[in-house]
Amino acid sequence: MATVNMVQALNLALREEMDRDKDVVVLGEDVGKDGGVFRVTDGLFARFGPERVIDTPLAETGIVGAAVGMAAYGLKPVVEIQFMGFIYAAIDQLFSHAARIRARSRGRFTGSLVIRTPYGSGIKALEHHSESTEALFCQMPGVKVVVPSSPRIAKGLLLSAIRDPDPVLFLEPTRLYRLIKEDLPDAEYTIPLGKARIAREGKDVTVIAWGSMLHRTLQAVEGFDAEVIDLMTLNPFDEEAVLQSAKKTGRVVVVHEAPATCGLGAEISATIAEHAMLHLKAPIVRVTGYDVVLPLPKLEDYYLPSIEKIRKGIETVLKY
Amino acid sequence: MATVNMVQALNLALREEMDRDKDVVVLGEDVGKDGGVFRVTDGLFARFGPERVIDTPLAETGIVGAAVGMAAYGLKPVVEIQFMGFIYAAIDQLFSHAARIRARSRGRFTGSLVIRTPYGSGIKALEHHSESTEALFCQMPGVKVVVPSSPRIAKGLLLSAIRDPDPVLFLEPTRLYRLIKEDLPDAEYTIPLGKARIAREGKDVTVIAWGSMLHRTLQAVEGFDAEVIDLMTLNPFDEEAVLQSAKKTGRVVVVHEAPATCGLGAEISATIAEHAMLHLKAPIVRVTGYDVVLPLPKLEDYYLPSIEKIRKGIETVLKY
Amino acid sequence: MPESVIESFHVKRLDILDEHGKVDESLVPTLSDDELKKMYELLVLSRIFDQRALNLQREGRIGTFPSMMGQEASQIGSALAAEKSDWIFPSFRESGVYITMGFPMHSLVQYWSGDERGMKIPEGLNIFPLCIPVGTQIPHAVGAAMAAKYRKDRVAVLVYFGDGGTSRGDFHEGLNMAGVFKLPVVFLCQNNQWAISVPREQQTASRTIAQKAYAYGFDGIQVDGNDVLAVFKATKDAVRKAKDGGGPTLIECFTYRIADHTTSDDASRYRPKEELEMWKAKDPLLRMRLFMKKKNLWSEAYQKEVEARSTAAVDEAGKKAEAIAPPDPKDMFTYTYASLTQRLTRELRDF
Amino acid sequence: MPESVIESFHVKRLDILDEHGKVDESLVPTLSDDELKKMYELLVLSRIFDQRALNLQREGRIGTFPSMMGQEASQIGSALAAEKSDWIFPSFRESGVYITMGFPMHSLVQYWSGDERGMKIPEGLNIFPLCIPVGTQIPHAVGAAMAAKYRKDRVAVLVYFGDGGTSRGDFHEGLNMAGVFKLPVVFLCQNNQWAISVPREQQTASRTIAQKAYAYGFDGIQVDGNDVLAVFKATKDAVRKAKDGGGPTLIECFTYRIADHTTSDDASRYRPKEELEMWKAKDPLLRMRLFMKKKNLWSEAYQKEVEARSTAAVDEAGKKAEAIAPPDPKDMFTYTYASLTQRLTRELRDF
Ligand SMILES: Cc1ncc(C[n+]2csc(CCOP(=O)(O)OP(=O)(O)O)c2C)c(N)n1
Ligand SMILES: Cc1ncc(C[n+]2csc(CCOP(=O)(O)OP(=O)(O)O)c2C)c(N)n1
Ligand SMILES: [Mg+2]
Ligand SMILES: [Mg+2]
Repeated sequence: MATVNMVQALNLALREEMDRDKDVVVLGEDVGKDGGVFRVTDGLFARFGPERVIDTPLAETGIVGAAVGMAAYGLKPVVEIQFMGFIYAAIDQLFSHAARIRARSRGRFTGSLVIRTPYGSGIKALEHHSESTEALFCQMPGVKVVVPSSPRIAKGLLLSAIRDPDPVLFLEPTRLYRLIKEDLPDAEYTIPLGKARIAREGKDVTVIAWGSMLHRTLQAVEGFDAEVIDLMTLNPFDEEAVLQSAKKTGRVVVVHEAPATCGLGAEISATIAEHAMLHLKAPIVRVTGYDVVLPLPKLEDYYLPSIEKIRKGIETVLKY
Repeated sequence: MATVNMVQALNLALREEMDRDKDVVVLGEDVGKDGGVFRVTDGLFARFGPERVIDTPLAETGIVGAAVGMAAYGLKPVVEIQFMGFIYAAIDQLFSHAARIRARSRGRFTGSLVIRTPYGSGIKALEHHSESTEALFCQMPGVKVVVPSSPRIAKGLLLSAIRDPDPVLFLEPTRLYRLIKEDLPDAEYTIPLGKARIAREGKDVTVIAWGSMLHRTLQAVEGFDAEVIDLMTLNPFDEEAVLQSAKKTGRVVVVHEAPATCGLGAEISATIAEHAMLHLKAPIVRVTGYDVVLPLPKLEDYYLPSIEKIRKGIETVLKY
Repeated sequence: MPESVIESFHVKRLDILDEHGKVDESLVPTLSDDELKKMYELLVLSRIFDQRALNLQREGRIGTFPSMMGQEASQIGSALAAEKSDWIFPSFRESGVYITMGFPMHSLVQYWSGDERGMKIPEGLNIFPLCIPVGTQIPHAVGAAMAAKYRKDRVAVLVYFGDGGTSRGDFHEGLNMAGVFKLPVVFLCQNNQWAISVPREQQTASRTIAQKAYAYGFDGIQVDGNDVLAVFKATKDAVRKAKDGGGPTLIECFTYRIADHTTSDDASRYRPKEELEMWKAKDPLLRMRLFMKKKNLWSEAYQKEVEARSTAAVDEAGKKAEAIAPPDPKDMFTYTYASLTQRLTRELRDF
Repeated sequence: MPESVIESFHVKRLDILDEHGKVDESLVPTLSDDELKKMYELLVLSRIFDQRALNLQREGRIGTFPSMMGQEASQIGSALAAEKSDWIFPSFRESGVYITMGFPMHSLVQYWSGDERGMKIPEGLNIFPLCIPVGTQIPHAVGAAMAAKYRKDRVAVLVYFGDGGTSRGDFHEGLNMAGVFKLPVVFLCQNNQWAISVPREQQTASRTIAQKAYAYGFDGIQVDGNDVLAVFKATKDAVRKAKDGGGPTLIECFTYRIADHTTSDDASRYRPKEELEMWKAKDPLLRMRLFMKKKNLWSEAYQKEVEARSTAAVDEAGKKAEAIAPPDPKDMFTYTYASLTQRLTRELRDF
C-alpha cells in the first residue's frame, strides 16, 4: 500500500494504464524528458519511449486537434495542457470536433481522449496560471469534465477518464498536487464518472464543492450539521445526488473559486430551483470568486472563497 | 423615417458611426467587396475604402488578436466573425487579452472593440452555422455580451457597443435578420448596455428571453397575464430589472435556444434563487434547447423551444 | 563571416497534360487504358453529380451546397492515388473525393438535405465526415498519421483544404507537427484562387502556396490542378514517399472554383467575368477527353455511354436519398455521448 | 512545360562581432563612442538586474522569474534600434527590452513580486504589458501596425517571441496578415534553442526560423543573437524598411538561454552540460567588452564604474519596489470594466 500525493497518484494511474493498454499515449509540452512541469508524467518517457510519451511543439490547437485524429484512428491519447490558462486555443478543436465527431460520424469515430490540465488558484502563480473556467466546458454537449479532490480519487477518476468512450477534460487542482497524501489500495480500482460523493453526512445544510474548494469547505463546516458533496464529475454532474441531498436538508450552499456569473454554481442552483424548490427553506447561496479579472498573487487570497466566507454563506442559509 | 429590417439597421448604424468617427474600422472575412455574407457591411467598402473596411485572411485568431492591437492603438475596430460557430478560435484572444488588457495595463490600454457575429438556429443552415453559445462569453469578466431583438433595438445597441470602452460581443440572431421590419427614428439614438426592457407588462409570471426566442415568447404568452423581459444585454445583465419582476410575479420562466446546462438561464435562475427566493410561488422553469449536439436542419425544429414548449413551461409555474 | 547564405530553396511546378490535350511523355504516369478510362469516368460522374446537386438545391430538395465544378482533376487525381486503406480527411467541397473513395452518393445527397445520417461512414472506409470549420481538419490528419506511425501501419494520410485554409493556425500547427515527427501525410491544397470573395493574393503574400512547406522543413510542389495526370503523379509520389518514411509533402493544386462559393453566394458581386471565362477554357474534363481521343480511348459513343451511366447512377442516388424516411426526432439524443446522461435521460423522457 | 522551378529563396545570416571581439568593419553600424558605451552599459545593467531578480526570487521576495541571461545582445541591440514613438510588444522574458525602452525597473520588480500595479504602462511609452500566453502578442503587434498605417503614423512595431512561439497559430496568422497588408512590423524571434525542455530541432523541422518568413512573402534573416552590433544593424535596417513602407521583416536572433527556463525549472533534467558551457563562451557582454577595449572605450576602471552605477540603480529599484504599500484588496474591482456593473457594485459593497 503506497502513500502518495496527487501528482504521484496521477503518475501511477498513467503508468499502470499504459502498461495495461498500449493504445494509451501521452502527448503535450514538456511531458517527455522533463516529466511535465508538475512531474505528473515523470518517468513515463524513460519507460515507454518517445513514440508513446510525446513532447510536442508549442501548439495547443494542434495538440488537441492531433489527439482527435489519434482517437479516431483508435488510440487513447492523454493530452497534457500545461496550465488551464493555455487551453483556450484548443477550445475550437475540443468543441467543434472532439465533442462532435461521434455524432457527426454517427458513431463510426469517437473523441475518446483525455485532456489533463492543472487548474485553479492558490499557488501564487503568474497570470494565466490560476484559471478556473470549468463551467465553460460543462456547457458543451459531448464533453465530460472531471475534478479530483484527493490522490486516491484522482487515480480512480483518471483511469475511468482514460477508459471513457467520450472526451474528458480532467482538471487537476494545482493547490492539491502536493498538499495531501493518501494511502492507495494495491488492487486496481476505478471511480465512475458522473457520480458525486458524500464527503460528509449532515442534516441542516448541503454544501457542494469540488477540487481544492472541497477542502476549505470541509474545514468551514466544522461545527455545523452540514452535508458536503464532492461533485467529482462536473459534467454530466450527478443531479440525483444533489437533488436528494437538497431535498433532505432544504438548504444549499455551492462553493467554487470561479466567478459567480455563469459558474457551475449557477447550473447547480438552477437545477435545484427547478426540481427541488418546494423542499427549500432558504435561498440558494453561492460562495465564489468575484466577477473580476483574476488578481495576481498579492490579492489572490482576497479573491478566493475563504473559510470565513463559506461559513458566512452557511450561516446565511441557516438563518431561515 | 426609414422602415428597415435588422440587416439594414445594422448597416445604417455602422455607416453613421463611421461617418461620425473615423477611428471606427470594420474588419473580417468578406466584409469588403462582398459586403458580408449577410450583407450587413454592404456598401461600406465603396464608401470608406479598403483601409477602413478590411477583408482579412481566413484567420479568426489573428483577426481578433489584431483588433486587440488596433484598439490599444486607439482605433475602434468592429470585427465580423462570419458565424458564431467559427468564433472558438478567437476565444483565446478575446478571453486572454481583449478582456484583460485594461486590467493588465492598469487602464493604459483598453480592449474597446466590438465582435459582431450572426448566431442562433432556425434558418436551416449547415453544421456550425446555428450556434448559440452566448453563456460561454457571459462567464468571462471583462467581456460584454449583447443581443438585439428588433431592427430599432439593433441599431441603438450597436451604436452603444461601438462607443463602449470595453470589448463587446454583439450577437445577431440570423433568424431575425430579415424577419421583421421596423421604423427607425431619423434622429440619432442609442440604447444603453446593461439595461433590460419590459417587452410586455404582466402580473402572473415573468418570462425572460432575448434575440429570436423573444418573438416566440411573445407569441407564446398570448392569453397569459405574463410579463416578458427582453434582456438585450446578456452580460452584465440587468439583475435589478429581473429581480424586480420576479418579486412582482413570483413565477419565472427563462427561455433560450442554447442547451440548458450552464446556459444563461442557469445564471438568471440562480440569481433569482439567491436574491428573490422568498417571493417565489413556484419553481423556476427553463425552456431551452436539449443538451445534445445541435442537430442538422431536418431536426432543428424539434430541438428549438417551440411556442408549445414555452406555453407548457408557463402553465407549469402557473399551477403553483 | 559577414552576410552569408545559409539555406536555399527552389519551388517546383508540375505540368503534364495541357489544355490542348498535349502531354509531356517523359512524365505521364504509367496507367493502363482501363485506369485512364476509370479516371475519365470519375471526372464525368463527379461533374454530373455536382450539376445534379445544384439542381436539387434550386428545387429546394437539398440545402446550401458547395459546388466543386472546375476542381474535378484535383479531387479525382489525388484520391485515385490513395489506397482504400489510406486515411482521407476532406474539407467541405470534396464530393469528388468521396465519390472516388467509394462513399455512397445517395448518402451525400441525404447529408446535404440536412440529415446527419448521411454522414454515417461505412465500415472499412477510412474517410472522415466533411469538415466545415476551415482548416480544422488538418490537425486531425496529423494525429491519424501519428497513430499510424505508432502502430507501424503502412498507410498514408491525405488531407484536403483550400487556399483560404492555409491562413488558419490549424494549418500551421498541423504542418509543423508533421514536419517535426516526419509523418506520412500528404497535404493537398486546392488553390482555387478564391476564399468566398477573398482572392488568393489577399489571402497570403507568398507567390505560391507550395513554398509554405519550407517553413516546416519538407517539400512543397505546385501542380496544374486542372491536369488530372499531374495531380495523380504528384500525389502518387507523395503517397509513396510517405509510406517509405520520407515524411510529409505539401501539394498545391493550382485550380479554379468555376461556380459560386456555395448556392448562397453570388460571385458576380466580387469576381471579374473575364477571369471566369479564362479558366473555363482550362476545363479539366475537356483536356482529358482530347488526350483520350489521341489514344483512341474516346469516341462520341463512349461519351454518351459514360454520361448515360453516370446520369443513371446519380438518378438512382437521388431516388434512394429521397426514399429515406425522415429521422426520428429522438435521434438527436443518440450520439452526443456513448450513453445517455441523467439529464439526457430526463430530457428524452419528457420529449 | 514539365517540372519547372517557379520560385527560389536564399536565407541569409548576419555576423559582425565575433567571440574574440573581432568585427567586420564593412558592416559595423556607425555609432558614436557614446552610443557604443550606452549600448554596453545597458548590457551590463540588464545582466545585473537579471542577477538581482534571481536573488530576490531565491529570498522569496518576488515570485517565479524568467531570466534573460545570455540574450542581452538580442534584447538591447533590437530595442536600441527603435525610437521612443515606436510600439513594442514584448513576450515575458524581455527585462532587457523594458529597461532599454525606459520602463522603470522598480515597476518590473513590483510586478514580479505579484503586484499588477507594476505593469502600469507610463504615458508616452508605447510598450505593452508582458504577455504570458506564448505567441499571442504577435497579432496585437500586427493590429497596432494596421492602426498606425491607417493613421499614416511613421512608426514601426517591434514584437518579441521565442523559438517556441513560432509553433503557435498566432505566429502564423499574424505574420501572414503582416505580409498581406505590407505592415510596418519587425518580428523579433529570440531563438534561444529551447522552449522549456523542448530543443529547437523538436520545435520545428525547418533548418532556420528565418526562412519561415518566405511562407508569408517577406524576408527573414538570421543574426548572431549574441552579437549586439549585428542585432542592432539588422533591426535598424528592418525598422527603416518598415517606416519606408517596405513591409515586415522576420529577424531570427540566434542565441541561448543560459539560465533555467524560469526559477521553477531545473534545466539539468533535460539539457546537456556541454552545450551550456559551449554557449557561455559566446557571452554577448564579453565580446562587446573586447571590442570596446580595442577602441579604447573600455578600462577596468570604467567597468567598475559601470557596474557600481548599475548596481546602485538596481538597489534603488529594489528599495523603491519594497517600499510600496501592498495593494488595497478592493483594487481588484477597479479595472475589469471601465465602470462597475450592478453585480460588481454589490460584490464590492459586500466585500
Ligand atoms: C473557421 C471558419 N471561418 C469561416 C468560415 C466560413 N467560410 C466557409 S468556406 C470559406 C472560404 C474557404 O476558402 P478556401 O479555404 O479557399 O476553400 P474553398 O471555399 O475555396 O474551397 C469561409 C470563409 C468557415 N467555414 N470556417
Ligand atoms: C500558449 C502557452 N502554452 C504554454 C505555456 C507555458 N510556457 C511558458 S514559456 C514556454 C516555452 C516558451 O518557449 P519560447 O517561445 O522558445 O520562449 P523562451 O521561454 O525560450 O524565451 C511554455 C511552454 C505558455 N506560457 N503559453
Ligand atoms: Mg479557395
Ligand atoms: Mg526559446
